[in-house]
Amino acid sequence: MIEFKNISKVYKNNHIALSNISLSINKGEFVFLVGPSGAGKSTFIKLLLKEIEPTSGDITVNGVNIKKLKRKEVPYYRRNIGIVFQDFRLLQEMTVFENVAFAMQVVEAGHKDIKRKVPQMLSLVGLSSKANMYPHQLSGGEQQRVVLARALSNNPGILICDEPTGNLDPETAWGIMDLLNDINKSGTTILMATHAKDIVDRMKKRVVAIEKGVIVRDQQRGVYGYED
Amino acid sequence: MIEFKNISKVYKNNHIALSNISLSINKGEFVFLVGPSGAGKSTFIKLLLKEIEPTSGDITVNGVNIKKLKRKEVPYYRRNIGIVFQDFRLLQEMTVFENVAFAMQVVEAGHKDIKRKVPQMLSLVGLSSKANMYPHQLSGGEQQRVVLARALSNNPGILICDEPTGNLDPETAWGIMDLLNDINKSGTTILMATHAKDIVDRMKKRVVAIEKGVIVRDQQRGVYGYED
Amino acid sequence: MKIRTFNYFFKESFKSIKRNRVMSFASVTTVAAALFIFGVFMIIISNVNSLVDTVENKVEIKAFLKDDISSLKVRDIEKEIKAISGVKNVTYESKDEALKKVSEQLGENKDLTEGLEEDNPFPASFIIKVNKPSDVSYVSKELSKIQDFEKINDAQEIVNQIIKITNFIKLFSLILMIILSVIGISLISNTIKLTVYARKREISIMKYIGATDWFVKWPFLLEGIMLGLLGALIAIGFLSAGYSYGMKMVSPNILFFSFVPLKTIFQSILWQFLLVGMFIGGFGSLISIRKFLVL
Amino acid sequence: MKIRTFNYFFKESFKSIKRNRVMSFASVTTVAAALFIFGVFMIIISNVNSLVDTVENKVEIKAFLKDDISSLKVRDIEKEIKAISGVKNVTYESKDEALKKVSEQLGENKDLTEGLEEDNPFPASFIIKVNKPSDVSYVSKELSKIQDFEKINDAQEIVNQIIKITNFIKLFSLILMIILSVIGISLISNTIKLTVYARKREISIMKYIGATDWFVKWPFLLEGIMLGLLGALIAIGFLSAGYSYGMKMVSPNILFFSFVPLKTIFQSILWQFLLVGMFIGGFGSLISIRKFLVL
Ligand SMILES: Nc1ncnc2c1ncn2[C@@H]1O[C@H](COP(=O)(O)OP(=O)(O)OP(=O)(O)O)[C@@H](O)[C@H]1O
Ligand SMILES: Nc1ncnc2c1ncn2[C@@H]1O[C@H](COP(=O)(O)OP(=O)(O)OP(=O)(O)O)[C@@H](O)[C@H]1O
Ligand SMILES: [Mg+2]
Ligand SMILES: [Mg+2]
Repeated sequence: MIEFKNISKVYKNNHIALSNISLSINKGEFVFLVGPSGAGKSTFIKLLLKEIEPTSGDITVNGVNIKKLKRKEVPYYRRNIGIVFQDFRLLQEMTVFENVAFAMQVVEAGHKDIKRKVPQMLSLVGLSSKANMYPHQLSGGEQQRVVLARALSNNPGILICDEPTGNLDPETAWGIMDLLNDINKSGTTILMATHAKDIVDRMKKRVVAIEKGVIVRDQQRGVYGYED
Repeated sequence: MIEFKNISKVYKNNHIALSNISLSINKGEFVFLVGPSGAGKSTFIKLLLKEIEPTSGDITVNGVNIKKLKRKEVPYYRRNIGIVFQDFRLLQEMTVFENVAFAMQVVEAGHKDIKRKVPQMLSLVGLSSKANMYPHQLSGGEQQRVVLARALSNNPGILICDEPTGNLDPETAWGIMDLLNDINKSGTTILMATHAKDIVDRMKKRVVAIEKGVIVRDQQRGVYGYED
Repeated sequence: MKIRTFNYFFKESFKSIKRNRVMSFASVTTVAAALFIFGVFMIIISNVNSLVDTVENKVEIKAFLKDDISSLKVRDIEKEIKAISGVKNVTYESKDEALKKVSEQLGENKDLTEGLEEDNPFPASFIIKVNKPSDVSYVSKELSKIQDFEKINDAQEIVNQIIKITNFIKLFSLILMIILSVIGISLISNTIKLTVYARKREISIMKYIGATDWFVKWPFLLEGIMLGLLGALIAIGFLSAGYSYGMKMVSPNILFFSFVPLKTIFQSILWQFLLVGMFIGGFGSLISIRKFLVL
Repeated sequence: MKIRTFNYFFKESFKSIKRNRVMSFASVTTVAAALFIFGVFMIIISNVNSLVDTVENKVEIKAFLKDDISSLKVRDIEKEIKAISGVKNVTYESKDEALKKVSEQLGENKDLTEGLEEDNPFPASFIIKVNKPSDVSYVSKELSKIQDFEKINDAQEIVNQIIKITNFIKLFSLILMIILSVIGISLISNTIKLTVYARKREISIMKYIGATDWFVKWPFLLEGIMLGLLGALIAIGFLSAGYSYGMKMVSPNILFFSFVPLKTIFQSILWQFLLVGMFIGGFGSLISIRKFLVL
């Protein structure tokens, strides 16, 4: 379903973020992307989102080579991908409810759908009571959960999470992981970049380890694998 | 040195973030602030920074009741406190070097001091090679380390860290913790809010646990203490 | 596009205007100010034009008749003159009237013409008004073909002067209008650019979660149009109020000239301003947002 | 404040202008546009004033002498007139000159005055120019005390008319200037408000790491001043170029009036504009930044 073929990414300052990466992820898989800070995990995700273009190589998603997507087609491509950003990226001028509703409005969902779905999503991440608050009134962990609710609101086929539990206490983090597991079981492909050793170790999912832009390990039912 | 006396904080929407907290931290201590998401840890830190005012109670720092600080005196008070924000807060239009130098310029440090100190700080956090890059060109973990370098640049008497390892891989995180330990040994008081169980457990420092705005535990050589 | 989406856009624009109060206020003020200045010039120019018209109206050709022409012949000649293209109207001035005029012209020395009534030396004449000052030379040539005139006084020099002045005023207003339009549009597009700039994070987030370019553009477009319209309305309001007040203040002081009525001016600017405001707002939005759409 | 800190502020302002190119450009354009429009009005008004001066200069009192006054007496009277306060200059017009004038006034009917030379019916007169139109009534009263005048023609009606028109033009320019100043300042302060608004994150971070209020303000202040100065310079440049070009274009077309020379206008606006630009920029920065300083 997702196929990276000989992908390299060299940034303008000649920094090689990824070099000749090949990887394929099947529909319905749950993949952890691990590796030290600066390894290239976020770069991998940005390529998949078509936020940046690979220097060489091809990326195929659901049989479509995304290099060849026209400008007009990119939004429709992205609607199939839910994304949880490392740095939240919530709209500061909108309430929690509006932030989630916004994602649905963008894909032109119906008013009724929105009214029904948003509270569902918020209760899923345990934030029903904060629906009318603004992002700056939330704790870091609460913001991260809003982002997750937003990413899930459009039932994406692929869910990408960049460090979704980085700001969460273990308990809340496990709540989120259980949720992701459920979503994964219902058929959504999940790709999650993380540093959370215990989570990776206990989930026993596929682990792809990147170091200095190269895949150093690709293991089914793997572990975090770095000594701390 | 830091003394919270019967501090309560009720936000405008009547959310009680902290209720009747009393706590004192001595000079040179290393204190972990733990607790679930939304417990009130960041609120505690914001009060200490005089970003927000307590609803009731007094905060004394180095013998000064900070409630009574005049508007003009607040900047000088803050210069004694280094701060690592949960959401980075780097200036996007400045390079890594400039971001750190900026913190020194703000307190009117000399040109030579800046030229000497900034590279020192950057090598301390392992980012010498990224000095001329902009924040958006850095990985999440790299950004967090820049923030740490900035916080340390003015040799603050108190260092406050809100989730400083949230976006770091365990190896880098431990590097940072070793660094904080050294800084602490040289006399700097450190207050660190975190969810990183293994770090708290292994460091064996004082642990203050907050839950729903109340201190539920205050333990010398403590552990994280939440089941995950 | 679905109707509910359009509703959403409208709501969104209103919300955004409310949210970005400071910036919306700045945009509206800018549009209003530019159009107001524009309007002041339009009013000045249309009054100057009306003044020029008044002056132009006074351009006349005087054709002096030979002596001893019968009043029957006079009527024939009058018809002939009226047939010349460019002639607006023709007035006959008899010898008696001419004498009276001269004595009036002499003012305090009018005693000089006393006694001249019996042997009136002043000739009768036709006073011919033309449509445009530039018609004078043609009409005057045609008149010279009629044999009954002693002399044709077409004040060619004065006419040329008036044509030059009129052309100058028209040129000046044109240049000024062009300059003001360019300044106005650049001010407004800059303001909107700043508005968009301050919201570039919002735009980038929208793009990430799968918004199409037009989905991003529409609320800004509507917002721009609404702000432009509002600015236009404010400008019209101030102009109307200011002009009618100004006329009241000034009118009694000026004898030789009457102002273009408010209604005439209002009719011509109302739709123009609303359209220009809409256009400036919408167009300004679109060009300002373009570069932020490339993710 | 240490000098190196000030150096830092300067560098910072320059960097910030470079970094926020779009917004800096917008601010400079706004200042330049406002001052340009302002300047256009100043130029128009100073030319109108000079035109009014020209017209006012033409206001004159004509005092007709009784017949048979000796040329010795004439010289005495002239001295007497010159002594009246408000009198600018006095010209004597002899009987012969008066006749010549009338015959010129009659134009094509000048034959009428032929033969009058021997028994010239036109009186000699003094033509008296006054300093200001409003001096006319006083001077004319004083003249009437001199017994040797047959008649004093002070054209009171025309004078009043001119005074009224002049006052109207002055009032109109004043009102227009006030309106334009208000619009200009609000435009600029809005623009700077937007600049600050887009950098509120930066300001809040500065406050967190211990920056004093003035440390935050200075770079914005300097930036505002520099942008204001730059805008003023651009406006002055365009005005000078435009005015000298306009004069060249238009001068040959206008006979009765000469333009105020570029140098005169330039001298008066140069410092005014630079000061106004600086003030607007700096002041605009300070008021715009205030509310963002409260952390
Ligand atoms: N726009 C850019 N220009 C230049 N270099 C960049 C850019 N973006 C990222 N890099 C560099 O590429 C490397 C990989 O970055 P990436 O964000 O993919 O790391 P990461 O694996 O997500 O790290 P982390 O766990 O800290 O988030 C880093 O060293 C970073 O400095
Ligand atoms: N400005 C505000 N207005 C209203 N409520 C607020 C505001 N700021 C924080 N809160 C609420 O106060 C509670 C405590 O927030 P705080 O940021 O202190 O949590 P935290 O312990 O830092 O959590 P985390 O670990 O997720 O960062 C949260 O429930 C939050 O929603
Ligand atoms: Mg990353
Ligand atoms: Mg927090």
